[in-house]
Amino acid sequence: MPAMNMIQAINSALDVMLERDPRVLIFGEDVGYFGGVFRATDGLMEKHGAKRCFDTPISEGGIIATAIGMGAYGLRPVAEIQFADYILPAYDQLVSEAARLRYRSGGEFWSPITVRSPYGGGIFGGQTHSASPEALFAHVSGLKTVIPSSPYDAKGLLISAIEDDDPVIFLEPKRIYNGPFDGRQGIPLKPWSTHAASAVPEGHYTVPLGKANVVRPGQGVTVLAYGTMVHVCLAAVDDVGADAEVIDLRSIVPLDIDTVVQSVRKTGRCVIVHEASRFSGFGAELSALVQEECFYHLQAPIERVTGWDTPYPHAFEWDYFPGPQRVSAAIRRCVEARP
Amino acid sequence: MPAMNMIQAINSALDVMLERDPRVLIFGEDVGYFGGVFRATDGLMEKHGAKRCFDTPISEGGIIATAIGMGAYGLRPVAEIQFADYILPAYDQLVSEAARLRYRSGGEFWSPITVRSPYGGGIFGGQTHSASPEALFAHVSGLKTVIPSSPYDAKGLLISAIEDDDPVIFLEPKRIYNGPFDGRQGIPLKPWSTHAASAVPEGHYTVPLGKANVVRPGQGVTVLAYGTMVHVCLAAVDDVGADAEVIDLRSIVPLDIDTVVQSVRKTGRCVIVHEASRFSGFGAELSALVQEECFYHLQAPIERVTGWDTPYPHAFEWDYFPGPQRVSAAIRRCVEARP
Amino acid sequence: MLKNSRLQLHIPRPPARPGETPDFSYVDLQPAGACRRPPTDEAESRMRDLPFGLVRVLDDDGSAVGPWAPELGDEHLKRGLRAMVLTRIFDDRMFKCHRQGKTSFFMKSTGEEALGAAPSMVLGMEDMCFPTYRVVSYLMARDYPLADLVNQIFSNAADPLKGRQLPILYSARRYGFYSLSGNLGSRFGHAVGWAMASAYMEDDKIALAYVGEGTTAEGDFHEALTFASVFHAPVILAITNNQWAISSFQGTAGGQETTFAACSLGYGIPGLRVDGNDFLAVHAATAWAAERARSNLGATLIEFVTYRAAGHSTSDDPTRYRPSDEPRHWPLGDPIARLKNHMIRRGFWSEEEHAALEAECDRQVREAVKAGEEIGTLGKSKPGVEEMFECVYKVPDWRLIRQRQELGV
Amino acid sequence: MLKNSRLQLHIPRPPARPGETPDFSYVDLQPAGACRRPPTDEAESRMRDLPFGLVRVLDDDGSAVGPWAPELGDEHLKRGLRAMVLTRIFDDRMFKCHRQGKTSFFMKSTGEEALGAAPSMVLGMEDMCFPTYRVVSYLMARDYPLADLVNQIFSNAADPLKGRQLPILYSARRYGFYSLSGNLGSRFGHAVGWAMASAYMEDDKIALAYVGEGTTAEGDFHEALTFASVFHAPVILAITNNQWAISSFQGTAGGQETTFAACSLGYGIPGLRVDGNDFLAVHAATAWAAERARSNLGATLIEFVTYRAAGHSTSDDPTRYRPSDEPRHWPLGDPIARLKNHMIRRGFWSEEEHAALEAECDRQVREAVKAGEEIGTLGKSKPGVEEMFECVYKVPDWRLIRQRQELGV
Ligand SMILES: Cc1ncc(C[n+]2csc(CCOP(=O)(O)OP(=O)(O)O)c2C)c(N)n1
Ligand SMILES: Cc1ncc(C[n+]2csc(CCOP(=O)(O)OP(=O)(O)O)c2C)c(N)n1
Ligand SMILES: [Mg+2]
Ligand SMILES: [Mg+2]
Repeated sequence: MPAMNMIQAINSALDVMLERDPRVLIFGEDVGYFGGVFRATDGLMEKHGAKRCFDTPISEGGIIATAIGMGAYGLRPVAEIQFADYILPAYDQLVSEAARLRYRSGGEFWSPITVRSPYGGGIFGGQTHSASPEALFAHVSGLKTVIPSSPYDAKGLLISAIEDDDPVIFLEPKRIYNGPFDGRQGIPLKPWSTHAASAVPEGHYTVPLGKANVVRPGQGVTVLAYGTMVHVCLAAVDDVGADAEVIDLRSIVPLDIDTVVQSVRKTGRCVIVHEASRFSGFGAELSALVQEECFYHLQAPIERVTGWDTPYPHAFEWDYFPGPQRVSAAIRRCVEARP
Repeated sequence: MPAMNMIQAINSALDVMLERDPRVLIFGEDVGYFGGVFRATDGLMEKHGAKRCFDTPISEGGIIATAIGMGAYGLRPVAEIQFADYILPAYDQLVSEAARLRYRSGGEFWSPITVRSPYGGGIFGGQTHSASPEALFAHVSGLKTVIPSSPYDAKGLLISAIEDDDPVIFLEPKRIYNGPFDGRQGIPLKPWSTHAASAVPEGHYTVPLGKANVVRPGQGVTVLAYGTMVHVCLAAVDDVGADAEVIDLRSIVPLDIDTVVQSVRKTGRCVIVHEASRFSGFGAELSALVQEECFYHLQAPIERVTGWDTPYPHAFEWDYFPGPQRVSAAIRRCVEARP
Repeated sequence: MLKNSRLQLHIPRPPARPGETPDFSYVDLQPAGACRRPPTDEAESRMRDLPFGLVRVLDDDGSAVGPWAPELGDEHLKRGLRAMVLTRIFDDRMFKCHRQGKTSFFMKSTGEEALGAAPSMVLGMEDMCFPTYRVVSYLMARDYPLADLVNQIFSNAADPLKGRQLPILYSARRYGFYSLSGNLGSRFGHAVGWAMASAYMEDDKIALAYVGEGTTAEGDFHEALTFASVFHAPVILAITNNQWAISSFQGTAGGQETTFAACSLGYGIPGLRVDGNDFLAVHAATAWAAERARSNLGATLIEFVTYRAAGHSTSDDPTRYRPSDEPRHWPLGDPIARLKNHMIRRGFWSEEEHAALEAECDRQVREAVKAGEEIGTLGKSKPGVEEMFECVYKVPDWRLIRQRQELGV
Repeated sequence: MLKNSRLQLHIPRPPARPGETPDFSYVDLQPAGACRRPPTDEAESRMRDLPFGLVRVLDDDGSAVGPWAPELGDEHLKRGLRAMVLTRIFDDRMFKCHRQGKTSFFMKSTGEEALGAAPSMVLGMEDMCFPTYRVVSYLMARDYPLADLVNQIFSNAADPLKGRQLPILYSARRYGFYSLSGNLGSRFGHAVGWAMASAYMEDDKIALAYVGEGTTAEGDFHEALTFASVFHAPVILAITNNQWAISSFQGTAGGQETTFAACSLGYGIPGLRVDGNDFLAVHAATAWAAERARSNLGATLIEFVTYRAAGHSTSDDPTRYRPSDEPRHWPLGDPIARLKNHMIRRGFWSEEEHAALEAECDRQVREAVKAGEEIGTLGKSKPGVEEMFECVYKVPDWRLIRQRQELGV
């Protein structure tokens, strides 16, 4: 099986779907001839033709509106938004239209669209190339939100998203496009090829939406994360030497509540980690849910380790980032807390 | 002191500020000659002239962009968005521009704008006239979000919002424009004049942003709410006969954490109520915070009573609404839970 | 060299408010027949006068004149007239139902009945209309069951949209009628995407989208036009300029600066300005644009000049912001009266037949309302509450299942 | 009657990709001096030809010809030339600094230096420019301290924006230069609001906003123009059509369908199409629009036709998507060379003086970079980490105070 990095895995998923299903087409800013600013669509226009993979005007609202109309026709459009920060001009289209079309039309029309977008910080992109907007989608009934943490998952989840008949926001942690970043500053990135999850089948396969992945089993504390933070958490757990169970949520809507609850009922402790800012972030929902479902099992306060409640600050991205040190400290606090 | 309903109180706040400060001006769809579809700006154009209060094109993005530009010039624009559902086309302007202008410009420019909008359900407005989007603003660093529950607060908070040098989203619970609705179906609405908080001074006064209001002191359980739900909670508490402390948050950013924590540490129990759908709603943040700050005081799981995770359903609005019955049941469960 | 050190903020003002004399001199009229009709494959650069003209066919005497006069058979016109009459009677009846508390909301299209009816007869059942809330005449021209409209408006147990949607925000896929929403303008781009999909699949279906003149100010309008232009989408983009957007006159959207049809010029798309109260002109303009779309010549923008003769909705009282006699001064008349006169003049219609048509439409509407009332009006009957939890996703997730259980439905 | 039962999706294609021969025949050129210059108070309806013309002043020989030729003194032109030369040298130097790891990001404006420099000299210090990331020449023409630019680009301890902002997204209020952001287009409407505020206060300040031709597709563009039109905002709205938007050619934004200046026609706003590589034409067009704005005649839309001679940014390699020799084929030349030739021709400039100017600019840039390096480059020096928590609000709330404590800064 070929070793792929995350970009290659995403490219492969798109390639496979273009090949299999004539209703699949791909568009977005610079995705055609150029192959995307992160190269996720590299070669697809050349291979499948300009009608299957093309550049659009710079108009995120227009891109999503076009995708919704195509979806209503019966196609399965995959739209790329160049950076997750730039989904916001299309937010109304996603919330008021894509998410509600099936509901309001009594099931006559629906929106089988996939919106791919690189998200998160770590490339010194400043406040407009570093957004982690997942909470803004999680609150919207009718949307699904998926976040892979490895090449294998990225391909399998993306194929599931494209085949799904509901609108899926597919957020790609750009920080780990090239390798499983553990959050340590100044340490050279390990390439994906050194990681098991870079073994990606060439053909079609799926990873189901709504099924979390227990990436590290443990008994002492449950750590919930997704995307880049999965790797940071693994590193932090190593550092602390805790008997932690690390769960990669993979999709936040639908959320795999059973896996989460089962784990926390077992460990009695829970640390939640994300890069987005804290206040009203997705960690809040996880914390509330865990508290509701596991109250009588909890032996320590649930901890949230997150970005600060500021815009994303260019020069301070390492200070903003909830790196292994902060995660370790939280795990330690959580494990050591005595009721 | 004149008895005012909430619309009159809001109108009075705008009138007072137009009178006091030549930099204040008001605009939005149908707010000029007509005085707004809910009459909040009634008479203001006639009294203060068309340059102080005027109609705009139907373009929420344009309205907020214009307001931001005016704010950068030195004015204090107050924009009305006709329904909170229609803020979304301007969401990018609020998140990427208004919220970050001060931060990114090193304090050279800022956005002293106020965005008023009627929100919430209860008028059979269906899915596009009933939104409760507060969580979408709470997550955005740089925005403030204020929600009054009475005429007195509405006027005092709105004046504070207009005088504030940061962007404030001012959500008006349209269900209680005319009276303090307790959530019971089929019972005639009591007018505000029967309520103490309808005594509204004619002139200038403020209610500070970030200071919650303990509307009913109690020892047995803390109930957190804002807007319409404050009244529903009071009714539910009466029904249950619980010794509940009901806190009207008034503003969710800034949040009065001290009042909340002090109360829950005292009661050991907490019920959170809002009309917005549950998943990743603002109740999640409240639950997470209370859990973090009061873990060792909690004697029962924190409860959330909210709208369901569906779009707002026209014919089912009474089934969707977290009315006194559902709130009562939660309070009862919470009070009766034994560790 | 003009200079003025004191700037002044310009706030547009309508010609007349309540108590003032209505004044429609601002509407740039042209005699019927005066506007030229280029071939459909004419280059846009040679049609830049059209957005400033006015396509009119019916003259003051009810004759069809000029190059745009379509050749339409008697039966076709009778069907068109019927759709318009039915729409008007239905609107009046449902408005009354609202006043009687039978529904939460309603909107009339009085005076604008030609805008849905004529295009509906130009397009096929496989084409797709992306409507506004004011073109129910599109469905009327296709014999959509009145009972389904009534049940949707009453949100009763037989509501085809399962009680989830505000009255009149219909969806009727089998009739080529896309799901409506209360958000203005946000479906304009869906029409473009849908049309692009048809072209992508090498099908022959085209799309038609409507937007109010007030709504042209939304960014969605521009984005849709941009995509339509760049990808030559086979779509007809129609602006219904009925002079009002709730209480805001058309100048609030820029109507005092140029015509709405002139928007087309920024996209290199042909633009027509059309008498929207002239069934034949609406028909001809739509047919012209449809031929362009079907011939791979791309999009056309049409401004229909019309007048919202009634209030904005059941929540509105137009006498608060415009002269109460303004509707009577509208210079382009009433679309039903004008088509009727034309048909009488052509000799295949009469006052008697018209009265009979009205009576027949009235009977049908009464029957449909009665049937709807028997099922139940707002609050008296509704779909099963479990419908609240359906169709959020194709398959509900645990949240919806649990919440449904919690509610016990 | 054209009919085609099989629709085809049209995907626009640039004239040349790598390996193909550059072809700029699509650029509709007109000889210098050919475009008429109406008085500034001419009605828009009598200027509808202008968006399809091309305002040019400098002819191939370097003479200033035609009605748009401005009367500018020698010193004025020397200042303009200096701003452009300084910009180019600064750009080249900072690009190198990026390659040396001294900053995270940079963007050049090579070939577009006239677009900021000339308007900057037309407008006053009290007017406000709402820039794109490609008009640093606006600041250069106002002697903004180079050191402040460098420190911002290095995000070092002296960064005036406190390390919070991506390099080159400057803010310089005292120089009439509004805060930049990475989001395309979202400040276009701020300019309109700012200009409306000036009119509201009966001040005399006007605004100028830039947007790339690619960015015209955003809804914000349309919304800004709509407000500018309806409220007669004293604003100049400029489109910099540099033929490319990263890898997407201008046809991706509609440039194969009509001119970008033609957008003005949909709003009843005068529209000019201007040779953007001609300092005198840019100056004259801006002055014409500024006079309109100051005279309460409202907004003007200007398309500057230019060419992005360098890559999009430090993250870009343009040879991947356009012929590597394309820049050499651009028919409108280089703005610095053209102004220099004109000045030499007019007799108050020489190759020697030009070389001296370049050397002087180079020296200044080197000094500024050196000073910045002494403070520190990216990662070597930064503002105090507490700055991360400042300016989120005017006064931080408990969350920021606690989080700052948690981080221990
Ligand atoms: C995005 C959005 N903004 C505002 C509204 C409130 N609203 C409903 S109808 C209307 C006026 C629309 O006017 P126009 O587009 O001219 O259509 P008309 O009603 O005249 O047919 C407004 C402002 C809305 N429904 N959606
Ligand atoms: C809202 C938004 N969408 C997408 C981007 C990514 N992006 C940055 S620059 C650029 C191209 C802009 O092209 P143009 O407007 O022509 O300006 P130019 O770079 O040519 O000066 C794109 C797509 C962005 N910054 N903001
Ligand atoms: Mg209208
Ligand atoms: Mg460009």
